[in-house]
Amino acid sequence: MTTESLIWLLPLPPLAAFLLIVLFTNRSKALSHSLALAGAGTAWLGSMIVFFRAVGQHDLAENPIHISFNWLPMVDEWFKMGVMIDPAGAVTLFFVAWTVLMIFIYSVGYHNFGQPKGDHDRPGLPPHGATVGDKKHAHKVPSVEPMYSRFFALISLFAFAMFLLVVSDNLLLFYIAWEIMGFCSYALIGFWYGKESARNAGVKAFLTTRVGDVFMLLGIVGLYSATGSLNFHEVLGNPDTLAKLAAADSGVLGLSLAGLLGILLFIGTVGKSAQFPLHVWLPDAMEGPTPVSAMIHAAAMVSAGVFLAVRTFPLVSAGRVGEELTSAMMVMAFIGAFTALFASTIALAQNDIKRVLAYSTIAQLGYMIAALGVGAYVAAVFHLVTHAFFKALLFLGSGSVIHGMEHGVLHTGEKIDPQDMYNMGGLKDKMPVTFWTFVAGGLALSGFPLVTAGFWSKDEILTGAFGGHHWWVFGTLAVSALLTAFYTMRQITLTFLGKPRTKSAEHASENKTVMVGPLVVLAVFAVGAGWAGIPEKFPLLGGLIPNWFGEFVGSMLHEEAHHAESIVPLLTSLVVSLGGLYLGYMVYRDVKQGSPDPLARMGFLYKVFKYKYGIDELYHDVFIRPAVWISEVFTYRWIDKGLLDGIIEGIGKVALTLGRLVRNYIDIPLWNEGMTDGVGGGVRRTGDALRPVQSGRVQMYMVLAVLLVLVASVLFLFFAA
Amino acid sequence: MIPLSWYLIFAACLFCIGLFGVLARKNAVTILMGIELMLNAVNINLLAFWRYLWAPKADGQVFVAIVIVAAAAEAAVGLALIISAYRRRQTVNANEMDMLKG
Amino acid sequence: MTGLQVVFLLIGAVTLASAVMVVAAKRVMHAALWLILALVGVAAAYATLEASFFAVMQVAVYVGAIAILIIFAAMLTRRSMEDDPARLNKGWPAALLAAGGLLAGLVYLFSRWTGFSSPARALPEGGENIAALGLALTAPEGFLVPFEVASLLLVAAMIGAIYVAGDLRK
Amino acid sequence: MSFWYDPVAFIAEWLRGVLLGWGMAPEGAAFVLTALGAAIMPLLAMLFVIFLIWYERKLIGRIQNRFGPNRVGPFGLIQPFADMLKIFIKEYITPIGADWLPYNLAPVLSVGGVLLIWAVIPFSATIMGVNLNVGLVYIIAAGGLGALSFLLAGWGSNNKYAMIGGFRSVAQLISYEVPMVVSLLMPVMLTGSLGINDLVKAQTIPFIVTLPAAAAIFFITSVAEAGRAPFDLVEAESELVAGFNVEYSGLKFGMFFVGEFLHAFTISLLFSTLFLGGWRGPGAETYPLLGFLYLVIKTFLVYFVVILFRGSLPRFRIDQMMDLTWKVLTPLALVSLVVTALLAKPLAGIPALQAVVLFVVNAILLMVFFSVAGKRATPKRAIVGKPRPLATPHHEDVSA
Repeated sequence: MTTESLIWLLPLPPLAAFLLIVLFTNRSKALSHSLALAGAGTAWLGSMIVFFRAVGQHDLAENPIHISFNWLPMVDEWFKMGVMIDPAGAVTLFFVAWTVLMIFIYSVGYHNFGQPKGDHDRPGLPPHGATVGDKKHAHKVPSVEPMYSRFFALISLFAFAMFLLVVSDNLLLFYIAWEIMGFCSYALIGFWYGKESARNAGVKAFLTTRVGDVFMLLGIVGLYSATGSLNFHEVLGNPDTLAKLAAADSGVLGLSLAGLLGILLFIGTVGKSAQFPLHVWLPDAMEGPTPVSAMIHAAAMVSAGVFLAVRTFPLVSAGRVGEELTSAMMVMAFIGAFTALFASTIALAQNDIKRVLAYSTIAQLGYMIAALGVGAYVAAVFHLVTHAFFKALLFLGSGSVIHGMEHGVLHTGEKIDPQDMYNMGGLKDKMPVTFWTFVAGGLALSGFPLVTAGFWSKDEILTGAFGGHHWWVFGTLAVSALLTAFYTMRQITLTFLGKPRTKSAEHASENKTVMVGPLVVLAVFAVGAGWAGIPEKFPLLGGLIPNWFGEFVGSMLHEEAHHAESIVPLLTSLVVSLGGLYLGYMVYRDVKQGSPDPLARMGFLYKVFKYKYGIDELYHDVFIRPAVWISEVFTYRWIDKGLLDGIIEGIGKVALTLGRLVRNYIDIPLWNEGMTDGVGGGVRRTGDALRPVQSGRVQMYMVLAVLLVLVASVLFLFFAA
Repeated sequence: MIPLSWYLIFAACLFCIGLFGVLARKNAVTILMGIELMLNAVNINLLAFWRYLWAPKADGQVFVAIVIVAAAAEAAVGLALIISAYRRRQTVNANEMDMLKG
Repeated sequence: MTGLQVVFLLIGAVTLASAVMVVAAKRVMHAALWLILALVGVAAAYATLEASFFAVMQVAVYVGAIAILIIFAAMLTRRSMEDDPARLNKGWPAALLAAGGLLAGLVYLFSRWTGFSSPARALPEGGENIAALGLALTAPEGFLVPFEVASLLLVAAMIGAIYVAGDLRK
Repeated sequence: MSFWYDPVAFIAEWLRGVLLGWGMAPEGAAFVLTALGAAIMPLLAMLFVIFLIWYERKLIGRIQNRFGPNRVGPFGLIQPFADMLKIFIKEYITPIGADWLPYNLAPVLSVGGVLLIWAVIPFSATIMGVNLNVGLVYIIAAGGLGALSFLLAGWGSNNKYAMIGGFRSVAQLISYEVPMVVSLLMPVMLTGSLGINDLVKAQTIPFIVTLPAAAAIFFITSVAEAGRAPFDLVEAESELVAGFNVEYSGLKFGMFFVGEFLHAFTISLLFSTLFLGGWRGPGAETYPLLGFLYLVIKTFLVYFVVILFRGSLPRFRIDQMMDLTWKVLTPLALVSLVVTALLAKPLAGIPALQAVVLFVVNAILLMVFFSVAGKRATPKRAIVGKPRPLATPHHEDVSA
């Protein structure tokens, strides 16, 4: 099969799985997950074939693998739809395929396939556990998810959307996939719709990202009207078009047209990738099942946002001269760097194991955005790939921890939150595989030198920021890297090291192979993926392994990025990562049960972090409360109830009085005896006369229609022409 | 060579005869026959325009093929409806099928 | 007047006459037979357009399938109309007016259009190119999507017809 | 050009010369020649039928262990003429309440629908009616007319048995048309043309070798299309008296009779054209008359098999007939179409390998379908109640 048609087919197996599960197999759990896994596996296989074929092609950046067909006739040409694989798309396809497959496999275990049905489980709520054994030796075990098939259907649709998005060759198809993904995230975050918090989180995610999507649609429309095409390669890969766009003035804030469109599209990224100020939905999205979190935070949704930023980078950087940043890049760099620092500080003070990871995701995405902002394109893509692997690993690892803890909770019957890190501790020996893979992921996240993938990508971002002399970006990112290492170590220490702080933690147990297996695979990538992109100028190691990634993805850029040679960023990343890890370990190594967080001594600042700068409350006060007030008080109580109902009731009262008068003095004596029968009869006669029009006879209607058309065309011909 | 206008007039006559059948016949089966005549008239037009203005490109013929497909689908569903209606109401008189309730 | 023109006039006269008989015939069965003749006449008209594929297809699809279907339906429902001698409904003068008006309008429009004079385009050696038609129907640059949608429509119509006529509720 | 080289072309040239010599315009001469050809072809077909009736009756007689016609003429060869004369002088009866137009149209259509097919069959490299580029579609279209004649006869006779026979026949024809058309797609796919002569020319290896599954499907379905035993449910005497033609008499009945024989012969002709290589054979390209001879021999061989079918197989029940087409033939046709399409394209460069591979795959499919699906197609009927004892003669008390 040719590569082009293979690319076409890539997104289809998950879609087929979705349709088949929804239509046919939703009664059978085993069939459902087999279908979903088969779909993901087929897509994975295809992706690998496409990836390696793409890698084997030398001039991929100039001549991407591309096929398109006529879709919509425009006035004198066609709007074309198609698929395309270029270097950035190829590497994205690679990590998406791997993480998606791993998450699918993991989900089978996470939703307790093969366990008995719960005692009082209902669809829409997480499983509560089932009692097994006879009356004497009854004990509780995890129970299978009641909406098992629904989960696999939705997540297959999600995977379909992600694959479609990666292979799409134009912004419209991209946008369609993007919106399908938005729907899936809504449905999956609110998967346990019996819980009010999950419902609200789903709605919040949907509405918040919608804000960004509206601006993105504006950007798409603007781009189409400016260039007449939405094809990535034709518009964004064409220096002439870009130069024209960069030279045109948009009339808004002194931005060039390219800059304005870039920023509009970037706002879509802000929504989808949860950048400040639209980041609020992402932490709440932890209400969904953990595989969903992994899907949203690693494989699909947020990566899609960054992928959009990567795709539109030529637009943002159009008109750039030398190291000077364009205004749009300044905006990106600022938002990215700010988000990185901002989210890292919040992550410091969270106790929910998944929530820490959520904020760390926001921070890492900020990293990528900042990297794009300072022009470190390759570094941003590289970090996108490595981050996808280690963050998927961390989420699945945390899910594994929670799953183990739930096992303990069911066993002991304690009423505690299995996600709170302060209820854990000492899980290292109970769950060794989870521990080691989690450590691998955690070290990658904090950028542990040399052996982890996170180090290489992060180091490259710092080098990019430093090399471009963007000191404030560099500084902010360095501080946030320090904080990252710190809270990562805090998490590892609180969760795995030390002594168990609750009984449940003592009875936690390691999960089945189907859950830990994907962890191991992802851990391999979390460590090894970095070696594909070691810069040539790195001391000692540089040049040992060729910088394959830099060459492959770097070929997308028209001018060569030049590295400033300096040891400073390397030293910085070494210091912040090791220092953060060390500090984290020292501060948290012996936290006792019930003791407050050691950071609480920071007082007000800790509270600010803990309550996330009050952004949620701010939004609640600024947006939601006024909206609720307008609808409930202003519209409903004042306008509807007060004004309109008042008028209507007033009219009613007047009418009642009038009517009584009329009835008593005019109606009864005059009309009732004299005219009623006449009027009634008249109405009846009129009705009789009009009734044939509504005969129900189709042919008469058609005769009338044809005659009317004739009359209309005669009028048109003789009077209009 | 036959002038293009002959085909168009021919098709227009056929269309109007079919239209009259659709509008005036009582029997639902005959109404369907009228529709077939109208579709055929359309096809004649399409083919004539293809032959005179578009040949040898196949684009015009594609429409004819699709109209034939639509006609087949229409006949199948229409006759199924007629038979179903006949089974319930014992009539195929279009004038008597004027109830919304089945 | 060339021979082909005479042939066309004959075909047209026969076709239109049988079309008139379709709408005028007293018995549905006879109307169906006249319909077949009209359809064959249309096929012959296609043949004069050098569209032999569609001429044959017309016979295969319309005469071989649709007309037989119609005859079947006419047979199955024959009892219904037997005691009602009138074949046209009460509104037939209005229908005649509508159809006649449409024809008059069309003829009037034709009389103002001058695009008739364009001569027929040249066909390649050996008549129409069926391979080109096939490619146009199945190539992604051509009409693949409408073609697939049409086939989907056929399947849906088939299933729908079975469901509607099959009385599955029993 | 000598007469023996290509007699048809020779005579045509000679006639054209004569006509032009009379001062006729070239187009007029061509028209007269075409009309002449169109008149001769049906005559030829009818003559064949007269011989066929004798051939078939002889063979059936042999199968049933008797002689068959042997009184009139040598070996009974004149017997069909005697029958013909008898049927000519019989009375035409039109039943009361019969619908005149369909009643009289039906027999004509039953013969005419079959004769139409003859127009596109290449009898040799140069002898053919029309070299239509959509000949195969034309054949299918002409087959559709046959269904019409049965339906009209059933309707027009104003007889409920005739009506049931007509319904049955149309149901059968439409059902069997599906696998037939699909099976014909396979040779078309290998040839790349819908023209019959192209199909013949493409058969360096006859399609029965490369596409045995298609050949088998086509053979079975075309026998069913012709309404021959074992698919002669239309005229199942025991159930329907004689089916759609029960009210016909005289020559009108004779036309149905001729139509059936002609149809059977035509399907043999089609089968040998489409799957046995038609007029192909050694020397057929240079001596077209030889090709005609080959075709006739092949056709008679196939017709022999058709008669063997008729003589040896019992009639299907109607549910078995429907099961056969929808549960066995149609799936087999679709599967083998897909498989052939997938296999033929990559091997198109190597004809020999392609032929071998296609033969093996098709044969396997054929066997699998007939052994597995064929056994399961018709559900076993539950036995309701005990079987009644057979009527045995009781000799003892006849008087009581």
